[in-house]
Amino acid sequence: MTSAFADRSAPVARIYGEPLAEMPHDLYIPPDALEVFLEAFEGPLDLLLYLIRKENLDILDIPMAPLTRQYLEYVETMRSKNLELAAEYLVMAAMLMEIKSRLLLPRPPSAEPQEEDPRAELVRRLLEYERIRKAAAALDELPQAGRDVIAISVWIESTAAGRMPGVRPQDLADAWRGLLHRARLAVHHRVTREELSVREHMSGILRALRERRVLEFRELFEPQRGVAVLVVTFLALLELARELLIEITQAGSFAPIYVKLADAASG
Amino acid sequence: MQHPADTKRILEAALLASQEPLGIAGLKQLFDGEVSAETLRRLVDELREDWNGRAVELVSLASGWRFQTRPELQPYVEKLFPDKPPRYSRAVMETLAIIAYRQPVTRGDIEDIRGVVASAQIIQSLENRGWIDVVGHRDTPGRPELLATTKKFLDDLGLRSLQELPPLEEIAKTLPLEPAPAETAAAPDTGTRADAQPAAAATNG
Amino acid sequence: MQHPADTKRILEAALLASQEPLGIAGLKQLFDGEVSAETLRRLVDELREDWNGRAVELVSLASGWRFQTRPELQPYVEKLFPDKPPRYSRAVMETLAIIAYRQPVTRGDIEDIRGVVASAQIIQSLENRGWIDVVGHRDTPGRPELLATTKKFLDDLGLRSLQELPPLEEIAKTLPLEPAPAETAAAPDTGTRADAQPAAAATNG
Repeated sequence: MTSAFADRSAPVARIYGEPLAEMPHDLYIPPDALEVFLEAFEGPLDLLLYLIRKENLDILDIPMAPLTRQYLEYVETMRSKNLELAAEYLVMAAMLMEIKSRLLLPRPPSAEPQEEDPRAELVRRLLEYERIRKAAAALDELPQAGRDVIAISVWIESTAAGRMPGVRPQDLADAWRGLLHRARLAVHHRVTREELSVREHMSGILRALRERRVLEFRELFEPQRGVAVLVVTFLALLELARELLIEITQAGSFAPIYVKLADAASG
Repeated sequence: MQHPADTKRILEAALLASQEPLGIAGLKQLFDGEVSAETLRRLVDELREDWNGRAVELVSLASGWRFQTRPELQPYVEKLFPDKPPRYSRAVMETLAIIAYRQPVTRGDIEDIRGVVASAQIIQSLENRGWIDVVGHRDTPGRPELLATTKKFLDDLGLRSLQELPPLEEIAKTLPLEPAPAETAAAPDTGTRADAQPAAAATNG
Repeated sequence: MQHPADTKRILEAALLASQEPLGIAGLKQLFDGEVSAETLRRLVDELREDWNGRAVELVSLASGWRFQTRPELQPYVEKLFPDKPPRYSRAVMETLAIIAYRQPVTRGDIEDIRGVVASAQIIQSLENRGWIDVVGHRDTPGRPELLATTKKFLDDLGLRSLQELPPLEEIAKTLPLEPAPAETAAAPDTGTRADAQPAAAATNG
């Protein structure tokens, strides 16, 4: 199992597909790569930890001057390239400079002997973040239900009186989509509502013909339902005829038009 | 993990883990096609034997094999899942979808679109439920029945008309399809794989 | 149907049928409370033994017992379910780790530890997954929500309690860059390290 976290500890970033093992010493990074570089970090603490590791610095006794310089160079480069830099990076820069300046101030010999190391808060935060970062990686390695292991849930066999499976319209659409995917067929057009309506009327006409066997053309139309329905009914008739499902006959000009099932003749 | 014993254990796990019936094509895919259909059939038969008389049984369905609880244990199991609705298999859903969207259709049409033999069982069960019926016969040799959805189907799905079904991409009408898809594979989108076994799907009736 | 053998068979069927872990209360319900908790525990233990060495195992989780595929089967799981959830990003996992190890925490706490603004989206997605929820409000201005992990989080990660989380590591004072990859690989078993910080694990009671 390789974790997303492992990427982080190996190359710092990839530039044009090539792994960037560490930041170039002259800090020249092509602008596109810089963005990738930034994305490799989860924030200023992550970047600081990287710099500390890279220089093999003692986290409990961080030499503030070199660390601050490196961090600022990085931030400056980002800014000079006009890359968007999260505000947190600038806040951290200010904090680093403040710590550095406090370390430079001469301490009064006796005033406050117990005064805390100005770096203490930073160190505490770095350690806490590092701990969480590792914990996150460890959590990610645990086998996860749904991802690494599957919860068994066998089909419950229903008794004869058992409930019937529920189906939602969306399930039908999903089933259809599944067919499409499986068949790898090119998607050309959609089954529009209009087309569905035609097919619905096709079924309806067939049902009517099954009962009556032969119908007069105009019996199939319901003018009171509006023009749209008339048109759809007509299209349904044409489609049925095209698919050889019905026969439309007319004895002579202006004679009644009859519609019958195509199989009614032989059956 | 490729001793016959391991293969059998993996088969067992896959069949237990899959909600849908798994057919030969799906099972072959599990082993990258490195286990023959005969071996798989033999192992599945062994598993059916192994599970004979136990809490769940391995049953053979139109689209493959599936573990299910034994009917006589159902009253107990039902206490725990009073409202676990049973679900139709993919084969049933696809058949229903084809009838709903492309009606009126014959069994031949369904077979052409699904790429596998249409199961009489599935059509029967949909008829029994009152969701589809025969609305006529196509005037071709054999005079196959034309199937369509009923009003009850619309009622049960809470629709006023077919037009309320979700609109969809169309399946090209030029049939037959070239690749008979991995019909029995469990996951909904396994069919997107180019390496699906063409012939295997139809073999487990 | 109330021989011990039958009881065990019913137990097995119910556990195999249930996707969610079943606890003692659920199992008792199976038998209308007529089988004692001790008997149920003993039978579940027997079942775990029976399944030893198979590709599916009966595991004990925060909310009860569940059958699931063994982690070694992961490559097969991938073939069976190609659209399984992807790995979470580092940002999500760090947020989750803070909530898991430092709970209950506010979004502000998460921001303090990570050093970046906590994304509402990340919290939302963990909530949607059912892994975290709001357990109260901190009595400070704005009354921020207190977040904690759920039982489902433990269940889904195969844990019985928060104590089973990988222990937090004591951090070496120098953080060498070199051995980083190895250290990530070793992460899951850090619990065996002598230098694991004892106090850290205890803080998440």
